[in-house]
Amino acid sequence: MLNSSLLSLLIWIPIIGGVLVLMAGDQRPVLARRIALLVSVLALGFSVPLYLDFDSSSAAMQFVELRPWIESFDINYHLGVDGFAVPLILLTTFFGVLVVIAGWEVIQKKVHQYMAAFLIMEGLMVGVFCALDALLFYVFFEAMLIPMFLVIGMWGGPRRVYATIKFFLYTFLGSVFMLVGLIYLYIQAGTWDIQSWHQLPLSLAVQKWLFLGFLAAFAVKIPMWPVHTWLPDAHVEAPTGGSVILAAIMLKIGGYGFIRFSLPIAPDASSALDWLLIALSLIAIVYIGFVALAQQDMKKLIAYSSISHMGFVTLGLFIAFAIFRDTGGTSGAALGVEGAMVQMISHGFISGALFLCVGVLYDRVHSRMIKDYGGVANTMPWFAFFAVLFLMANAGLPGTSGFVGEFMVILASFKASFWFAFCAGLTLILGAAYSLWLVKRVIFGEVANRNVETLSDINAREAFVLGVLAIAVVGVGLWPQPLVELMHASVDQLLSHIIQSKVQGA
Amino acid sequence: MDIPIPQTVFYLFSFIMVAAAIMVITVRNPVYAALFLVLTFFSAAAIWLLLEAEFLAIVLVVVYVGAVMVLFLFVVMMLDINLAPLKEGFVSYLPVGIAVALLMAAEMLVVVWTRDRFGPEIYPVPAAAEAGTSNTAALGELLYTNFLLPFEIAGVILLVAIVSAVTLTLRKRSGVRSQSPSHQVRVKRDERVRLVDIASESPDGRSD
Amino acid sequence: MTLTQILLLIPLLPLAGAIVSGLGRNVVGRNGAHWITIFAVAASCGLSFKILGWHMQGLIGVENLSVYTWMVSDGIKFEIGFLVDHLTSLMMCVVTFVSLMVHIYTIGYMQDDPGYQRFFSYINLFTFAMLMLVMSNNFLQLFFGWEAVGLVSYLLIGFWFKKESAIFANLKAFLVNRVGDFGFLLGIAAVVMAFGSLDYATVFAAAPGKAGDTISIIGGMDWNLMTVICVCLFIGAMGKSAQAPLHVWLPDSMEGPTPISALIHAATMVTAGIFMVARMSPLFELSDAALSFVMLIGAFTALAMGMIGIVQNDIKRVVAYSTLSQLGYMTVALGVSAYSAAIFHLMTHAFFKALLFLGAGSVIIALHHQQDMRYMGGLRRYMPVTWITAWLGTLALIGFPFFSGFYSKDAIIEAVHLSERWGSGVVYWAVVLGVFITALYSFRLLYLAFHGNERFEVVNSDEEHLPDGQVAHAPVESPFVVTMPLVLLAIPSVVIGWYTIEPVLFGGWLDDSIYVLERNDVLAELGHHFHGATAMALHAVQTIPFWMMVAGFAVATLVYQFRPALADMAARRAPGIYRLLEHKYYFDELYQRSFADGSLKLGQGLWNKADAGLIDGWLVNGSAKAVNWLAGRVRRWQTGFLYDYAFAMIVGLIAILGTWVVLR
Amino acid sequence: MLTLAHFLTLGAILFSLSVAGIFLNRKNVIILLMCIELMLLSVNMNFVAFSRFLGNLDGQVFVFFILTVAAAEAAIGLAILVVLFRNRDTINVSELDDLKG
Repeated sequence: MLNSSLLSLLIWIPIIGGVLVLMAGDQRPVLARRIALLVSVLALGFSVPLYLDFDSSSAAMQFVELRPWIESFDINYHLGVDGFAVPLILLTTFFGVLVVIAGWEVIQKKVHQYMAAFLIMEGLMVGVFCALDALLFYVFFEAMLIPMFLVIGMWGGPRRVYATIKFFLYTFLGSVFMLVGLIYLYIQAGTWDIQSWHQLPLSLAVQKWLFLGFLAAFAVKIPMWPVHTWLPDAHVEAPTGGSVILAAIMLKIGGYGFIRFSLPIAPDASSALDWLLIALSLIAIVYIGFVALAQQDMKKLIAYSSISHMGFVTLGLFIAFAIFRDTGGTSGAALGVEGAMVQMISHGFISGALFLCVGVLYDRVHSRMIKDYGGVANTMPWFAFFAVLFLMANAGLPGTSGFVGEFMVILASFKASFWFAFCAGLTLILGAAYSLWLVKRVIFGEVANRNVETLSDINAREAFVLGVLAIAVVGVGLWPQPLVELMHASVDQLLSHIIQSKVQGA
Repeated sequence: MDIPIPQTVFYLFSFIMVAAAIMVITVRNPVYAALFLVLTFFSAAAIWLLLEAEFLAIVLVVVYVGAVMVLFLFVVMMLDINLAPLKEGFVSYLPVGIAVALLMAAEMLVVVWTRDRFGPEIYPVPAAAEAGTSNTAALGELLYTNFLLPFEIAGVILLVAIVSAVTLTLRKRSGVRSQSPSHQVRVKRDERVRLVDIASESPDGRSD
Repeated sequence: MTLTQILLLIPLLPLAGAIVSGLGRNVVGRNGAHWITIFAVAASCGLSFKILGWHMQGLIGVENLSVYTWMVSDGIKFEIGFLVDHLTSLMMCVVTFVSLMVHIYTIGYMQDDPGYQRFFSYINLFTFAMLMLVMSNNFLQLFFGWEAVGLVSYLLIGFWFKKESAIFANLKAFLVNRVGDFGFLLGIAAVVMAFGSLDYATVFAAAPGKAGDTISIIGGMDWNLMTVICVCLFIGAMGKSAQAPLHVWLPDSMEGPTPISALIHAATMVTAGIFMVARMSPLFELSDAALSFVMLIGAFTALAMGMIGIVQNDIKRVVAYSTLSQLGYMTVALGVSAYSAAIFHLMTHAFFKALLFLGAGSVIIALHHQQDMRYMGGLRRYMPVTWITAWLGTLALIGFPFFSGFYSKDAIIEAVHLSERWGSGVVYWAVVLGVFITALYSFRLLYLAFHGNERFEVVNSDEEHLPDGQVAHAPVESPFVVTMPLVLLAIPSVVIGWYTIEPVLFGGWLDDSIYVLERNDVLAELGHHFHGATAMALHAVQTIPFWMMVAGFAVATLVYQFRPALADMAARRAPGIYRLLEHKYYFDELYQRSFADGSLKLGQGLWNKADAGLIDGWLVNGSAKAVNWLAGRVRRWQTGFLYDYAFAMIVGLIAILGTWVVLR
Repeated sequence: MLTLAHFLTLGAILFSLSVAGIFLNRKNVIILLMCIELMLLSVNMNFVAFSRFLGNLDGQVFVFFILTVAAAEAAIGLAILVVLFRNRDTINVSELDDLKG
């Protein structure tokens, strides 16, 4: 009974909870916070059976719910999860709790609206990950933008209007192209069911157009070079919680979209255009690595490093095709795809944690500029401990989750070409350079100014949030098996699907 | 020679209608224009009778001529409009107006008359309705069955129109004294009576 | 306890110590911290010796144990586990023993430091990481240990994080190491590609079958797979073991506290590269090209870095360049397939170089953190224990017969002499000349620090920061916790070579870990001439290296003991060479300008020009501007007059109708 | 014989006349409103004619609704006109350009 509507619960508990929080009103911030915490913990609690009861040996969709929604257009309320969605949903509910705690006393203005926006966003994001009906997916995909738009626009920094509009237009423009593709597929297939689309034979030319349409949406979301410039601006202006959700979960939707749509629907086009994606990924990894080095603003630096790290996700996904061509088999390709998934989860933890760290400093000093800091370790030793840990994870230190995904993707890309691995491996140097240079300038050194001198170390609430994330980062780094195990079957199924051409039947 | 009555009626009223319409758009005074419009509607009603739309013909006369056009006249007469500037440029627009109208009419007539789109072969002239059939009853039956919901909505639209017309034209005059019963009822004791402390006077006339 | 549990305890005890003393530093206090960590290291040292003992008694053989499955992906099983053979147990003992000595020494060295607990936590953590590295049975765990020691090294070099030079040095160390790790990771990726496994045993077993395989890297050109793998792996070793041109971080790392210079930057971590190559001998043996490359790099490092040591004035930096040079020797040994000799030298070097560093540290404490040798001199009167142990360490370093360094270095030089590898002729002369240089800088250090006149002034003041050349109090011998490790390290520095050369080099002790092709086996050939350690030492008098060493000693004595002016004169006579050496061949300047500043400029350029300029300015904001401009044009049609709108509507209507009429 | 085309022609002429009226009286809102009424009438004419010739009463129902909406429109339009005149003292369209871009 519970499992048959578990996904709906995961979607609607936060959304309804968000509405409840909204009803608490502006005058009762404490109540709003408590309800928000309760709701997010409840959602996290419901995601536990999702993990426990998920059968990782099967690649089939599980916890499926299917109800008609708009019958005249065959649109269904169709939910289900596989090995790709489950880790991302767990990540979402996990961060749902963390952002509520992270914004506990930091947000003083319109608390109920802030908390409600995050809860509703959480529900919508879970919806994106479990929608099996393309239009349902699209609705969640777009609806998600609204709370984020409000969060940046209302609690953001001084240039928030520019940032929100850029964020919105960029992502919206991309997804409009996707919508065209979705409608085309509906007309061709006569259904909105994503899984039926996977089986739909299409000619190469059509596949290419569809692929480019999806690419427009997901490349912006992930984001890939050169459509990445919204991300640094959005991060810089967003409040801490907004940055955390944006980096930890929203970017993953792009990667998830590639897995759910681009690869299985247009495998031949993916194969034909993989050079483009691999090239863009490598550019992202190397070029953005250099750009991150030049940043003066901590949030921008982390935002750029996110772009660079997300390059590994796309590289891991599309390296599979190069491996097929070179070796004729799937050996090594699974490493790349699973590496991409691990990288997504790990990047969620790490970038979320890093934005929280910047938030901790920002709450105290109200500056994100690197030059305003220096010698923070003198006054905030515990903070320094966490910050160095997360930045080391960002630099891909083995034993932290940041290493696992990069390692897998580099191993896989070596299968395809020495030079792919070479370029991807450069992140080892660049990532360390920008992360540790940041450590040097912010954490280490003499106390730089009065602000730093009067800093107080993190309080119990901040320590809890960072501590939980630290455990996650180190845990995945030391034992990624439980995470990787979840997706074996789904990855194998995806690979055996995309290695076959869909052109013949068209 | 047998005079075909329908044709005669049709051409007669068509002529009146077109002539009246021309007058509507050309006369200077809006009052005349409104009156010519009334004439146009009358003629149209006559032609609709020819088309066996008796109910609508009557409605047209009652609603339009009786209500809407009167409303027009009221407004025209109520407003003290300086007509001179409104007719400026009438002559200069005339050629363009005629050209556009002719072009449009030509296009529509081409559509109507070419390729026999609406000829009697495709749309044969229907037989006259049997005696005793009621157009009104038939229409009513349709309206209250198939078109019940739209009919309700039409009612709502009219209601909204009434409300909006009233609210638009309603105005608060300043400086007019009036009673507000609700306000009077809600008054509280403290607002009605004001207690003022006044120092008591001592017998010698000095306050302490 | 099963063997696995014992083996698990060995690295996990220091890890637990690190966590307790680091995260609970306010709970355990200063004494608690050093007791906990020293107990942890002592216990794992005891267990390590126990394992070594079992190996010597033959109770256990090559133990390959899996602890847990880290991950399974794509059919490749990534496991964490231990491979315990003779090489491992030897390394475990060296690591834990030196670490224990350094722990004890630290009590004295760091006693006034506010970061006392943190320091103990770090060195305990380091011990854990290093043990994970040497005990690993697979490439993944090796890489974990590899990076983890790099992390701790980073933290320890920057231990005094308020010092600008320290945090510059630790950043530099980490980044240069990362360049090496980059190669290492590519090597590991190549191994996975070729063998589909990261397990040593699997890979080594399959390696001979892949000896002839090729890989295409630059269009059409086929490279020998083994050469690519080995060169990539060796690039990792170059970073960690500070081989030129990736050596630049090691001298700067002397910014860290002296105990870690001894532990990490002399005895253990920097030898990880040597250990790794020795461990990978089944792969390296398959590629002559890679071995030649290793040998040449090692020879260049051994000679060139030693020469820099001659002109340095900072006592720790002299020892650091000496370390570089000695690491070069070890690398040369690897290059000529004398892996056992490399490991042997690694072991002896660990003891005597740790001793020298700790001795230097003792001097530095005595002079209140004065490290410049120009302000030392005559210290032998004040600190006899340090002086004597420093002499013993120096004699071991220069390879004086019967001392440990003699056996290991002489074995390397002879192995090079016998080798037939391409380039070994040149390398032989380089390493022989290296002996002269080693003796020269080592005795220079001894003379400048302990002999001659005092070049400092005792002012008896309480000032914190005195100008160079003044000390607040007369130097005194360091406390017992400092001198005890010196003595304990001096003993193996002297005797261990004589005692162990036979089993390690010629007795087949390492045969279960190291694989040498018959045609490359120079040590076996050397073994034919070996008639016992004593005979070897006596025979030395007839060899070139011995006389090179004597020459170095003579020159040093002449210049630094009797005619100090000669040194200045030499510097004036050859200003070019002097400046080249003083600037360390301009490596730092080159790297700073090209890589550090270059990438920063590149980053700024890409950001400002490409990202902000082209993408954001041109494409994103440009399209916004275009829309704005277009709207500015179009808005003029929006006159606001009703009749214009009506006109537009009607024209549109006519147009649509007209189109329909024309088309139908 | 009166065919459908006759009625459609009448509607077309009426429509064209009202278009011309909009052109000629572009400044007088009242006459503009009247022209719109004329236009609706011409459309209604077509509806009624089609209804008759197709033998389907739906067309007449539609006319019924159009009449309703037209009445509402006229009422609101005139109300707006009154307010406009009250506020601006004119109904001259050429003075009303607040929508100018």
